[in-house]
Amino acid sequence: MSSLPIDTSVDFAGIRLVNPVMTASGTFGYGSEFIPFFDLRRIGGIVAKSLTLEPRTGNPPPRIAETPAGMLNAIGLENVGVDAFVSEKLPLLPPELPVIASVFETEIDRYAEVCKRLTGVPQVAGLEINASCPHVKSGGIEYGQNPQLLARLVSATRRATPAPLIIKLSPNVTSIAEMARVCAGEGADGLALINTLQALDVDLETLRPVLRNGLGGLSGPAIRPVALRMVWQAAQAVDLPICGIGGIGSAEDAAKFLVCGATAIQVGTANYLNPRAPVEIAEGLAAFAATRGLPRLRDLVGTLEGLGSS
Amino acid sequence: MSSLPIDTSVDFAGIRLVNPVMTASGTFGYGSEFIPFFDLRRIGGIVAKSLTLEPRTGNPPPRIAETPAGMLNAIGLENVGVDAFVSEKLPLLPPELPVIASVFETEIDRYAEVCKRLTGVPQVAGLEINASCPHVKSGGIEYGQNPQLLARLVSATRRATPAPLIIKLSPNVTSIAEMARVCAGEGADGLALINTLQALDVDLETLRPVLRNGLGGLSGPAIRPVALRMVWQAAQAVDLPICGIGGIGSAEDAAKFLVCGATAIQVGTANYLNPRAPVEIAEGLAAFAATRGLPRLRDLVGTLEGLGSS
Amino acid sequence: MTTALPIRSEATVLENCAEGGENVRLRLEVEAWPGSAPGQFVMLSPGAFRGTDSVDPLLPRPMAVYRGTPTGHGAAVVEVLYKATGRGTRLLAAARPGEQVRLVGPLGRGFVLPDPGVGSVLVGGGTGVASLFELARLAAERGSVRVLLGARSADDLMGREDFETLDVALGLATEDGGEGHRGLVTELLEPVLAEPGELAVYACGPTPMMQRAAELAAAAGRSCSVSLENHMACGFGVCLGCAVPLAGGGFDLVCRDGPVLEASAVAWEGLP
Amino acid sequence: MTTALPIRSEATVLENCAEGGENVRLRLEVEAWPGSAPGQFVMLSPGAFRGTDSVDPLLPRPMAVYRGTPTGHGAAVVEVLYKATGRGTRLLAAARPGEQVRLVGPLGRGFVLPDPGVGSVLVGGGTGVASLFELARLAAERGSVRVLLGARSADDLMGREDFETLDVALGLATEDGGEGHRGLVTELLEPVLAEPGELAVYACGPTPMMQRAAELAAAAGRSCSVSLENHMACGFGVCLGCAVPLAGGGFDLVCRDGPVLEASAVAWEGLP
Ligand SMILES: Cc1cc2nc3c(=O)[nH]c(=O)nc-3n(C[C@H](O)[C@H](O)[C@H](O)COP(=O)(O)OP(=O)(O)OC[C@H]3O[C@@H](n4cnc5c(N)ncnc54)[C@H](O)[C@@H]3O)c2cc1C
Ligand SMILES: Cc1cc2nc3c(=O)[nH]c(=O)nc-3n(C[C@H](O)[C@H](O)[C@H](O)COP(=O)(O)OP(=O)(O)OC[C@H]3O[C@@H](n4cnc5c(N)ncnc54)[C@H](O)[C@@H]3O)c2cc1C
Ligand SMILES: Cc1cc2nc3c(=O)[nH]c(=O)nc-3n(C[C@H](O)[C@H](O)[C@H](O)COP(=O)(O)O)c2cc1C
Ligand SMILES: Cc1cc2nc3c(=O)[nH]c(=O)nc-3n(C[C@H](O)[C@H](O)[C@H](O)COP(=O)(O)O)c2cc1C
Ligand code: FES
Ligand code: FES
Repeated sequence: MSSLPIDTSVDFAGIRLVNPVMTASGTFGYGSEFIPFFDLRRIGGIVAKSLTLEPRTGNPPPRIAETPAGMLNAIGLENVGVDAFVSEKLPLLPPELPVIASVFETEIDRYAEVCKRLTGVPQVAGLEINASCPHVKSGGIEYGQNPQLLARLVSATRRATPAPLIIKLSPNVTSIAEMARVCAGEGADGLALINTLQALDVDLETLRPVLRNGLGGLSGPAIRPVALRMVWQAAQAVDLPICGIGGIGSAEDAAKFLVCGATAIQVGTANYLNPRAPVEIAEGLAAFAATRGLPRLRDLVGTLEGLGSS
Repeated sequence: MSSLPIDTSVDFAGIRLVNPVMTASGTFGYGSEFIPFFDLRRIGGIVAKSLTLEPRTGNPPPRIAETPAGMLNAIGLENVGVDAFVSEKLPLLPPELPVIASVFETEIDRYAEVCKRLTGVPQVAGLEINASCPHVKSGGIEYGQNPQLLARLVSATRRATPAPLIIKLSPNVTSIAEMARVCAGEGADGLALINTLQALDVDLETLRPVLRNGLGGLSGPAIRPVALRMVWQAAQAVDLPICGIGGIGSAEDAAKFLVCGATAIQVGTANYLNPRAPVEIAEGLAAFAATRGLPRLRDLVGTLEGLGSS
Repeated sequence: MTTALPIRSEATVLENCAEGGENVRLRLEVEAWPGSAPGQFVMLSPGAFRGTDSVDPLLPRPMAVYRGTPTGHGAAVVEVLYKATGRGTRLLAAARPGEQVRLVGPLGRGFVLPDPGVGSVLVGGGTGVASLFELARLAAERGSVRVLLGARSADDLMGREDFETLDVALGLATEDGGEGHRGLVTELLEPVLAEPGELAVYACGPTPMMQRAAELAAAAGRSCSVSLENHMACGFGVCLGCAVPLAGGGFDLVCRDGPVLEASAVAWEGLP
Repeated sequence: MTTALPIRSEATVLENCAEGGENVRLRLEVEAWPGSAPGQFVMLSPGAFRGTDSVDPLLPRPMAVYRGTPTGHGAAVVEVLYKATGRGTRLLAAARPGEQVRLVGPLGRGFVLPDPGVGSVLVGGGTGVASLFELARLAAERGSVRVLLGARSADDLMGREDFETLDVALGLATEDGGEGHRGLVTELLEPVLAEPGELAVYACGPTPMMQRAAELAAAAGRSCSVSLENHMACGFGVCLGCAVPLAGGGFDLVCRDGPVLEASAVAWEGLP
């Protein structure tokens, strides 16, 4: 789309990406499902479905529902387990592709154990800790909703692995800045945000939640303005590199996250509507930089003006 | 739409409404602007634009922007002031119409003073305290984001007026249940929720926020699943009557809020798209009750099944 | 069964015409269409057209490939029969010739054809009929085929004229008796199942209909292939949204492991 | 100026045809239309049609009433000229005859007509031309009228043929020189302002154009009425979204106090 040679590469938490476009955990399977749709090496990297120590089965259906410009999900912990991921799923991916493994557990020591098993696996470029898991002993509050719990989670996973450690934050909090600072204080290498907003929809025929699980997570374009706000607040609060997530469906959407301070971004729900979305966004970002006369796409990061820090 | 005589009336925080449909503060002007569109007496009541002690001017433009299935706004405190409201705006409304005055200030003693001035005014059926105002001394955090600040606000306004006192909660919190309990503990008569979600969008041409103010509030259908979740959580947490707000555009949307535990609802952003929305929703709710064979619409309130309290 | 890899394509609407009732026949021109097996489906994005990038409704809608007709140079006309009832399908029904609709497919595992020489019976109800046309055509090359179609009223019966052009025996049932047998289509199935000899049984339609067909087949000592529906976000196994509980515990994904499953494998009481 | 109360109506599309460039002419049949004053506008909801209750794009779009023609029994044909560029207007451009579009109006305060005997000059640029047609027609009943229309290219010029049917002197300017004066339309205004005698000056178009027209008018000792644009959610004074800063401090609402304001009252540097 342009003749200017644009440098689209970024360094995110010590991981070199050919461009800032990654895919969000739970929306990209284990990656190989997208091989029919595009050459995965044309995007920065992928984040696989969150992994637990053992293979897990998920919630009974319905697990998803459509909402205005968004969707609700409550999949449960369903995944193949960390060992099958390493032995069966990773080998299906192009070796050059940076793969970030997402970790999701109910107990902190189990989180740490999954991290250990992923450490040193050649293709695993980094670990993303999904802090939106409910902590059963605290009455179902998410790890990412309580600063003390989050600090313990980050510190335990930090001790478990020298790999680039990215903490994926829950948006269901009063102060995302506080949570970002907790992660920085405990030695995280980067942040990813946002996960889904806790939400509910009702089936008026049955007078029950539309999802069998009851509550679910809201994703998609509807949440993008909330995600942009939180990314900007987190970027103001800490020096860690940030991966922006939430309702990204176009290169313009992605560029807005960069402007708000994200070094990289993840494409989530948009993968369902358009399995070529990540590569189209990567191409669109390069074209965007060319149009603006930016030789390096990363020069866009954190360029937002006119908003005092808060 | 039906021959069954449906009793649509509800008692909300001691205020009798002919039906549960009210209008949300800031989306219905001072009410009289809607007289060309429908007979205001056909809805339960209205909540006027939030009032301050003195007349106030608002933020410079742009003040609003469209987002996926929603909109952002940062109007500022613009309003005619409490005295002009009482002397100039209230007399334009039909005397039978229950009017709830919304109160919005920067300092707690000013909140209390506005409440005092509204107390005893014949047409003021109740007061709604907008707790989404930033508390300047606490670094811009909203009253409704901090349990101690909120407790002081509720207790001060409670002492200032014997009128039905409704606290309008901010959704930008980790635990809406905790905030609801604070209000119940300080003697509030009812809750209204949700106010807008704090959000941001970026203009890629200028690399500035789309709103001149920077951050704004997200409203409209996009936020409805978050609002339903919070209404249900608040209803589980306290015995206070709840007025549900957030993205309501149809009778079905309104019915979902009732099912989740709201006694009444407020129509907000939908008024802009369709100034007859409130009366159409009121009619639709009656038809809905008739179709379900419910002689009293209020029997729908809190009928959600299949979701354990949390 | 084909193992063609799915594509994402901006398909061009050739025709989008009302049939009886709320039924609509959509004909799409798709470049580089890899072909599909009977019972496979596509995901169609209703919001991705009309000259605007609207994101409401957001999710693509799963639709069976009713018929795929190659037109040369790898392109094909992909035909879909659907009922315009909800927000997405009503928007889809507003697409005019020349407009584009995003398509992802072919997806899922379709029907396994009967062994050569074996006859088959296909039971279709409502929009489920759309999954059966290609199966009927191909099964007729293997053995004698009976197709039993049901709907609420004659108006709702989908694709009937097309089935009449095939070499199959057609039985019709409508709940209001406006056409064929008055009652449920499964009432036509029972006597067929009682006939002696090998018989492949296929069903696609509303869940209660499929469940009943499966019960009748089991009572007659026969297995039954059903094509299930479920809410879907992706259609190719990555959102894990379309899980269907299995009789032996755990879940299959309708989009990846199905939509065609062996009826006895399904935990019917756990379906949404 | 009319004080007709606004209505909300589901208007029926009679015609929605491409004019030059991205310009579209929409003719709506509106029941119980109360009539409008020149310069008033309506809010049109692009999402409220196409057989679906889509909420994206969400907000109604403000559009000037280009012309309103009573058709008897209180009904009227309301005509709108618009440019299909963004998400909402592109969706609007997809509406076909027979479909419905939600309309709220007439809204705002329009132009004050010149006193009888007083001539006027109307300067229109881009889509701003649409606000001027009714004004030109009525002003021509009061005195001699000059209409100066500008656009980027000849293709973009809106409503030119209609203005030619009026008893007005028409001057054209295009930036690429494809039609009339090559350059900005305000360059045509300057000599007119220098003529002696009373003259009512009106401008509607892009903000820099209106600001320039106002400067030229002020330099010639004349006042100038401008019709402003601003982002709007409601159009009738309840969202407070469309505030425009005033030279004397504070804000007016474009939808309620305008869209027509006296140019000298506006704090131009504070416009978005
Ligand atoms: C494999 C498969 C093949 C199908 N083939 C056809 C076909 O050929 N013709 C046809 O008319 N229909 C078919 N369906 C059903 C069709 O997908 C739904 O009718 C359609 O998704 C409903 O969308 P809506 O916009 O009308 O409803 P809405 O109520 O707006 O839908 C809201 C959400 O629920 C989902 N949904 C609602 N009903 C169903 C359903 N029955 N199945 C799956 N998702 C649903 C929608 O996809 C959407 O995500 C098929 C479904 C599946 C799973
Ligand atoms: C009083 C008034 C009368 C108008 N009359 C006409 C007319 O007769 N013909 C015509 O073509 N245009 C007219 N406009 C401008 C027209 O409203 C915008 O071009 C239109 O809203 C843009 O919508 P979109 O979907 O194309 O753009 P999008 O980019 O999708 O719009 C996004 C949001 O910004 C708003 N917006 C974007 N540009 C403008 C603008 N210039 N003015 C106001 N809001 C804007 C939209 O309403 C929407 O809320 C008028 C504007 C006003 C205020
Ligand atoms: C169906 C579904 C499943 C998801 N599963 C996971 C998961 O396993 N781990 C995780 O960290 N996030 C998960 N997410 C959250 C996404 O990674 C992402 O944070 C969120 O959807 C917001 O981005 P989006 O709006 O682009 O989808 C899931 C989201 C969806 C829609
Ligand atoms: C333009 C605008 C102005 C608002 N002003 C106020 C206000 O003054 N006081 C208040 O309590 N809420 C205000 N709100 C919030 C609404 O009352 C409501 O809580 C919120 O918009 C969510 O409801 P909705 O999605 O139906 O709009 C405003 C909302 C909008 C969109
Ligand atoms: S629809 Fe996404 S996994 Fe089946
Ligand atoms: S557009 Fe709402 S006040 Fe002007």
